[in-house]
Amino acid sequence: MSTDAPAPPKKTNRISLDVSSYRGSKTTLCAGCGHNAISERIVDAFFEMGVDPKRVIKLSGIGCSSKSPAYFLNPSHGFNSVHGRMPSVATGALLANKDLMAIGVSGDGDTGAIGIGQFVHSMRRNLPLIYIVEDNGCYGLTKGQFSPTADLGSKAKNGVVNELPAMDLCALAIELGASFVARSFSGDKKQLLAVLKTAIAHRGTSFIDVISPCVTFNDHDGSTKSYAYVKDHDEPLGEISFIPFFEDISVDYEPGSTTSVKMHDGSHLMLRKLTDDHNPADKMSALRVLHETARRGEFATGVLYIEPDKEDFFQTLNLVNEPLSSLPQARTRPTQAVLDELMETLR
Amino acid sequence: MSTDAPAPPKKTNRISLDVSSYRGSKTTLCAGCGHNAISERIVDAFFEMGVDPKRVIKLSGIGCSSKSPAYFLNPSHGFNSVHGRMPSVATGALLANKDLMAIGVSGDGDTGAIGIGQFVHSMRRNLPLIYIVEDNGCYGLTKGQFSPTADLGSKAKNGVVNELPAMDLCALAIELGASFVARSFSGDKKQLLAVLKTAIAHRGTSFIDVISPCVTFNDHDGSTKSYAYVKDHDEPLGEISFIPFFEDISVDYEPGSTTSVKMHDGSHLMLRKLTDDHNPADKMSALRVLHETARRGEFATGVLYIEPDKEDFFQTLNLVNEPLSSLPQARTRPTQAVLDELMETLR
Amino acid sequence: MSAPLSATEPQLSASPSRIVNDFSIQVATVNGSGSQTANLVLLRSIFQMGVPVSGKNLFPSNIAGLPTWYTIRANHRGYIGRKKEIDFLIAMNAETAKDDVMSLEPGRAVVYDEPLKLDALRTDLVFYPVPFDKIVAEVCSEAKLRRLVKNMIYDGIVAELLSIDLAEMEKALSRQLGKKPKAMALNMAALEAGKKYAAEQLTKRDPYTVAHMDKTAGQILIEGNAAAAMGCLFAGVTVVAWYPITPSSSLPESLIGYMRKYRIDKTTGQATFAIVQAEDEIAALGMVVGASWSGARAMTSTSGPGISLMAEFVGLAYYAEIPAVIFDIQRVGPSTGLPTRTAQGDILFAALNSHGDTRHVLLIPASVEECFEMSMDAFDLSERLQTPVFVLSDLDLGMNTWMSQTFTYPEKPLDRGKVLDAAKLQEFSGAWGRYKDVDADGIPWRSLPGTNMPAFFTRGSGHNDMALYSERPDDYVKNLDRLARKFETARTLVPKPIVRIEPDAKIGIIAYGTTHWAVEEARDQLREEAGLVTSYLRLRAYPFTPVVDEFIRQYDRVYVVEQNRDGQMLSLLRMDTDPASGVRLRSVLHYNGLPIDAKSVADGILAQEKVG
Amino acid sequence: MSAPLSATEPQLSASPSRIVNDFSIQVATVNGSGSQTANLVLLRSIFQMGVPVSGKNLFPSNIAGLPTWYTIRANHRGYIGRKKEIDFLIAMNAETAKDDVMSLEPGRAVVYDEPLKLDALRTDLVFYPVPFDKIVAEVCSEAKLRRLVKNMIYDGIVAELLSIDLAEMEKALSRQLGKKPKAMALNMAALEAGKKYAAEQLTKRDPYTVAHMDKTAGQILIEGNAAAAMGCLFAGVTVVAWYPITPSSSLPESLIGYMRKYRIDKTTGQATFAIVQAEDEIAALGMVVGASWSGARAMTSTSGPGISLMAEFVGLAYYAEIPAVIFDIQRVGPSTGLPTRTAQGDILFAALNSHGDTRHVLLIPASVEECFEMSMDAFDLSERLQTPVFVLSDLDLGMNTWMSQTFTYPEKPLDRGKVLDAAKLQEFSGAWGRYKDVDADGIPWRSLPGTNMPAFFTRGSGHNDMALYSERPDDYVKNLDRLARKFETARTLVPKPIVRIEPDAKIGIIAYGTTHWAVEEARDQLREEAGLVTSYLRLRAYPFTPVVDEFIRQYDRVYVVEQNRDGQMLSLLRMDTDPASGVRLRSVLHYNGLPIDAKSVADGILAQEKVG
Ligand SMILES: Cc1ncc(C[n+]2csc(CCOP(=O)(O)OP(=O)(O)O)c2C)c(N)n1
Ligand SMILES: Cc1ncc(C[n+]2csc(CCOP(=O)(O)OP(=O)(O)O)c2C)c(N)n1
Ligand code: SF4
Ligand code: SF4
Ligand SMILES: [Mg+2]
Ligand SMILES: [Mg+2]
Repeated sequence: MSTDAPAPPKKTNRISLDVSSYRGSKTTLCAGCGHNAISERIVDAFFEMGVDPKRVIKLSGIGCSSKSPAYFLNPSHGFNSVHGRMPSVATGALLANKDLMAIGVSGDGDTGAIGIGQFVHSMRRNLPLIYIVEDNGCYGLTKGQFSPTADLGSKAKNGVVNELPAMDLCALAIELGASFVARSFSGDKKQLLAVLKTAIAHRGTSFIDVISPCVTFNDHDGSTKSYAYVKDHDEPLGEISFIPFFEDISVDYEPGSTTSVKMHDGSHLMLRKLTDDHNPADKMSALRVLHETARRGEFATGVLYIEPDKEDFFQTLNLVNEPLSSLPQARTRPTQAVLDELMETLR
Repeated sequence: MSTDAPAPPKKTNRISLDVSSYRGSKTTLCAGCGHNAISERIVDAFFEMGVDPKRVIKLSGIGCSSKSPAYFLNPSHGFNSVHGRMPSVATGALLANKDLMAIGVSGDGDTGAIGIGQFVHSMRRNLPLIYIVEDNGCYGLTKGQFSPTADLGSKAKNGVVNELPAMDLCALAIELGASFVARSFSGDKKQLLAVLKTAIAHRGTSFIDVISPCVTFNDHDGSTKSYAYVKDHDEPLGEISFIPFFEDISVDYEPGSTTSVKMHDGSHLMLRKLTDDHNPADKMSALRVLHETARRGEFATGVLYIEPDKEDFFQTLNLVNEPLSSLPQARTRPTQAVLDELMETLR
Repeated sequence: MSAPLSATEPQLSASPSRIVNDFSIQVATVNGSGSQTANLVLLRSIFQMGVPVSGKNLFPSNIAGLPTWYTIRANHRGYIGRKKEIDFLIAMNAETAKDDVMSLEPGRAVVYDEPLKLDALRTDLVFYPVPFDKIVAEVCSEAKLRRLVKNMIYDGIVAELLSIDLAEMEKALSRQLGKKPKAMALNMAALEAGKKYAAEQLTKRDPYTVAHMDKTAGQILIEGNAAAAMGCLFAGVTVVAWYPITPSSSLPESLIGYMRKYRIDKTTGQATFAIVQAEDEIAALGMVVGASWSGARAMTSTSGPGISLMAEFVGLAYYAEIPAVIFDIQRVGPSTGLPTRTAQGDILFAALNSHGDTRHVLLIPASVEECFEMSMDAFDLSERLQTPVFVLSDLDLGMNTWMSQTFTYPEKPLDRGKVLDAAKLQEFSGAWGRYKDVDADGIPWRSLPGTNMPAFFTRGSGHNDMALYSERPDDYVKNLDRLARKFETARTLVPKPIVRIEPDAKIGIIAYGTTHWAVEEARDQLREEAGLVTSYLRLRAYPFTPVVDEFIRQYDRVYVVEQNRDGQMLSLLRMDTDPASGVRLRSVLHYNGLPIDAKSVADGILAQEKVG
Repeated sequence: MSAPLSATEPQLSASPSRIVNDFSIQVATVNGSGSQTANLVLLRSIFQMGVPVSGKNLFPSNIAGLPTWYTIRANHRGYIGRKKEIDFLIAMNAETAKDDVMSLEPGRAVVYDEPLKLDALRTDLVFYPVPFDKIVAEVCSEAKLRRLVKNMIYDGIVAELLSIDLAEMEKALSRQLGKKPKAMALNMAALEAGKKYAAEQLTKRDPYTVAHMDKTAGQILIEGNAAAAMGCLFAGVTVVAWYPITPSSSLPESLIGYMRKYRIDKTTGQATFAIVQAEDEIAALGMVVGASWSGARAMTSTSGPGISLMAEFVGLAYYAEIPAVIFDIQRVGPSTGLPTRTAQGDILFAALNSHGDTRHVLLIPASVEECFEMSMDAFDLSERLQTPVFVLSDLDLGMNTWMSQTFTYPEKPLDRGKVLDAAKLQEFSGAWGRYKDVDADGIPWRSLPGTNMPAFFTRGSGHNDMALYSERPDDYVKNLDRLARKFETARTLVPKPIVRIEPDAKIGIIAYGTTHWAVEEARDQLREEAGLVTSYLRLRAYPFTPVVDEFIRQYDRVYVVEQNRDGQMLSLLRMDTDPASGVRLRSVLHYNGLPIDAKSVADGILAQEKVG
């Protein structure tokens, strides 16, 4: 897997903020927790993309992972909601104000167990939401029970073996119609950063399953979500590079081995394939890769599926351009004449 | 699609009951509702398989479909539970008494909307449950709103067009690990009967999505779940014949075109393929067929996936042979010595 | 609001042989048979003649083929609650005809389908046999339409027997069928055929008739759910998330209709609202909470089962102080109970909803007019108080057709509550804190995302008044005490009870919601038939206002009348009003799933008054 | 059960310069630092010396690195409730050290990590600086083990300063580490090093010491959740479905341990139980309902948020009359509130859980012994009454370590309730009906699937007493009235309150659950310090039994002491007991998330007694 560090960020970004405007409060997660690394990448991605933090909302359910929105983007409004229900809260928040950019952080328990229903239905709506699952195969905050993404046969710290098949959230997301689906690893800085930037550039729902080892309860031998195991079994689908719309560098590449995806905002996603048989524009090919790597006990990471121009839920609902939250009474309360008309029909 | 009627049932079956022991109360569903046809096939299947109705439990959530357990197998205990929660109730009932045979009836709203979470997790456990979704693409009992299985672009009676992609419950069931997955049509007596018999013979979870038109709210032009539309777009994967273990007829067949699947109880499922590219033992091939037919706006019906010998949840839990519900106090309340031993460790 | 007690025209109902404008008609049929049009035409035509009416549909929990009873009450005094006795039965359903007939009081009238031979059942009733199939065959050639048209025939029969103007029926019919000339013609023919048959073949032998009055001038007929939807429209709702459930569905579905018509931007054709059919009630309330949190006026509508599922989010919204308008169109419990039967059974569960210490604001409309008004109040209160507000309607109010004066356009502007803006931020001069009680009313100032105001992190109760994470005991207590203070503020803002003090009253009555109509009528019965004068307080909201205590203190015995088994409002009163008055409170309960009627109230009170 | 009031050894605490066996030790550290072993060793060693103790862990809602306080109370009179003041502080956490020290009363003692220089903070305390890193470096070569071993050093220090036998510590330690000789040796070395350092470098200047007593002979130390799990084990539970949540998880997790050990069939190695970690609480209760319906003894365990999610199924089980044992280990609300803080805040929500008319049986254990016994009662009552039964424990009882006499083996056999078998069916001679009240106690006879008994169809309330579908008003009323009757039967079966009448008492106190311990102690304080004698009734269940009414009637003022903001039990008492006594009831409330202490109770009562 790729381990080279991301390019050192410039002092200030295109909206002349420095990185400190993207940081959060001090983490209360365990030292070494994968979730902390993900928070750092989120800070980098939003900083480097020059997103105005005041436009961003951070949402989560409950869990160690769900605590992490407090550890990035302090200038943004945050909402630590209830267990497994981040998607509905994010949906409502976005419907109220379509100008917002939403990042939702969940866990494999928060999403795979109690929250699987809201996950399923949020994938169908294609609302502009960056949906991140910090996936450690266990319930960290409640002290390490198996979650639905724990692999069959994976061992818990107390030696108990998981007896149920793992659920592959990426495969489900693809099956359910998510328009951008990726898997990454908290330890792969470069890949994760590129994936996050792509999600920021994407219009519609981005689902990102980030394998994020729990050093306290699931980092031992016999666990298939330990740092060691994941490092050994990470199968990157290819080299990812992301060129934001505001950096119009014309990169030349050999068409054969590299695919260039034009994002809705004009950014470009460059995918240099390592495996030929995967086409990120084709659901079936993405599913095949997932099934085959899973059979081999490997994690296929990178961009699994992307459909940059799919209609988003705002278009589906044909909303006015202004945020609904800011519409004046004149536009939301009909006139006396309307009431009279209605009364007439009932006389 | 195949329309020849099923073989006329004998007067009494192998446990010398006649068909009346398998009937239910008079239906209160609309005349012509697909659900009624499914109830009739359930009666036939249990009668012809000679299942003791006293061993059967019937469970459901809420909906027109969920009412139907009252319309078959009167001698069996029934449970009309709460909306979307049939799977958990069935799971508990089976854990309490592994000798029971459970048939759960749900609807596309009951399972696809509020109940999708319990559906997902029940598919993972492979408990011996026959899980039937009577799929009409709408909420019948609440007067016809779109359900999550309504196709994109399908028209409601009032002209409103469905704007969300349909969820394919069969594809999800396969993805999640169900060991027997089939789709059928309430109008295809022969196929549905064979599928139901296979489910009765199968050990583990059988998921059956039966397209079952709602004549009152979803049987008009523009609906993709109307009788007319489904008849035109039904794509049977092959001729299905089922030979129960107690009828040891040795059928000869050309190996090429027909696959024979030996069920766990010794019955045989014969699949004469119409399409070569589908292998019911291979998840990916089943998913491919579903995706391709869906793209063509067709319904692939028949046996999609089957894994006859997968370990069931009772084995996973290593339960005693007797039903837990019937264990005497002597086997469930430890002795005084055990309490003393425990107290000793706490002194 | 209250039934007009004056101007009862004695001369009208004077002669025993003639009972004018004071009776109930029941159409016994099966659902899915298309009788709804005929029933509404009947209801409307009487209404158009100036006679106060109400229409109640008693339907089964299925879609077609099961017994259904539609009851129309005409009453010159304006009583629009349910009347227990049926005076005029139209027996179209073979399955229930016998029971329907046997349950009538002597002297009542029965129109029935001839082949049913109901006249053999009793000798003390007036029977009108009608060969419906024969008549319908004559007017309707298309066999498959006959089942529907048949219904218009009984309207014609009734028009003749009760002397209802055919012109009014025609007018009412055209409202239903609008511009469908063919259907109009067919139905009119059926009406006339029915009237003709009655005129020629039946001799009037029952006392009931309709006569013109002036009691409905300028009034409207509407269902509570439609009225509530209108209220939401004029409340400027912007985000609606719902999940279908009887008897709530018709509220969001009416709202969808209104919004599509009146809330589409003329110039762009775009929507100034988002309505989402969620995957379940948990998601529906989650969306509402998220939407309110980022500044929308958001609502959901459901019934009991949904309220149960929403409990966790309700608690979060209470503690995190997020507005949410929740309509609960009550039905009897539990989930697989009787979804088509009415009740006032969610009072305690809604008031105390969710785990931990919680108290919620309840608004309880009694009329369609209040459905309209309280919908607007609900949004204003919810945003002002930054807390969930429940509107507790019920199946009887929500799904049945009620007479009402026309609704008045709201003159007070929307109250969006304490939302931080640049000016307000100035005032705080840098010291703004999300949960600071700067106005001593327990209500803090909130900032909205995307408005360039200072951000904060929303959590349940684990925060200090700067919204920073805190597990400190003192922060927690401070938080809870402020929430309690905020509830006291709510007490001063919710709709006040309506009180009718009778100087010479010996007892008091407390009721709420649809129970009001039965109580109004029962009070007249008690006064006129038992000489028992009563004072009356109608609760319209929780928390209770001080006048409730004052009212209770005035009477030794105060009867709390409600439609549930456990005396839920009485319990809430015992919990929250002066304990010294606890002994004065007594229950009159009605909980069989049917709307409560005046007689049950009067009898319930008299029974207890006898024993003293 | 109650603290021994007799035999207080005055001579022990006589001399002011010496305070023996009556003080609290607090270890301030961070979670994840492995101090738990050291704290338990300290607790146990005092316990083994015959001195009554209790240990309470105040921990944050995260996994590692945040402030945690472990408090051990030693009290010769047997008070094991929380003591407000800390007498002996072990300050290991730099982050909180200052606050911890500043909050002490004068004259108290502080052991601290030398570099923190806490002695500079105050002059009115006894300070014991200890160079932990230096000492640990000497005994422990492996750097990465030092963080853990450090904790044993303070045990050694304390052993010396409070004269706790090192032998007892060794014994306690070996219980923890069992047969890990290497770890034993290392930790013993640390203990001794600590003791040695204290002996040589510190001079005892505080009054606190431990002296041998005989108050703990034959007693045990256990957490409430473990005790409840044992109760379930001996109740013969067969199906368990749960979803992890603090503070409940340790109940099912202890149960898994016990079941794996004692409920595996010796011969076959197969399990006589099924334990499923469900996908959420809705599914967990759904599985329990399904399992109970087909004859298993089934249970789930959760906390407030789970109770909110379970509400719909709870209502179904109430109406469909299906047993279900639900443990609610209460924490403060709401879901993103403080999951690691204790409360008695789910009383009303549990008692009235779900929409529609519902009333539920609550069992409320106050001690680990009652956790054990009431777990068994819960299954018997739930199966006998065919209804859900809540066991309302709390975080303080469930997760903290309590002293108790050993549990007694249940002599009465399991009560599986009214389950139809061939013999009983005979008695019915063909006339069995699922919901017939043949015994006039409101409890019908049920048949189980797979037992060859007659089948029936289970629904909510839409059925007659033959379990056939019915929407008839009379069937519905019959059903609801029987359920109410059944609740009256429950009243006669639930555990009775424990009443302590003092002849010369002027006031009464009512409490329940863990509040008991503070009340017991507060009653002594009131009598000894304010001359105020009190009578006391401890509620153990809902519905209330008649003795509650009798008790309240005896006193002008009855203080209901509870750990919530809204006086939830007082509200329930106002609802359900004689309204004439309503005025007598007053609240003493404690709701800061910490376990209630005696002083708060005494002060709360005295404050109100002053104003009279
Ligand atoms: C309704 C409800 N049930 C249970 C819990 C307890 N709980 C808190 S976090 C959590 C699981 C967290 O696991 P995951 O989402 O994987 O997050 P992680 O801690 O592993 O990052 C659970 C069960 C809760 N807070 N609310
Ligand atoms: C918690 C809850 N929410 C909503 C309802 C109302 N409801 C009853 S059936 C139903 C949908 C039924 O649709 P489906 O499962 O497809 O069954 P169908 O009637 O189409 O056969 C709904 C929403 C309910 N009973 N309970
Ligand atoms: S417990 Fe695991 S998931 Fe939670 S913070 Fe620690 S390492 Fe991370
Ligand atoms: S409404 Fe539709 S689904 Fe329901 S019974 Fe009628 S036809 Fe069947
Ligand atoms: Mg996790
Ligand atoms: Mg359906």
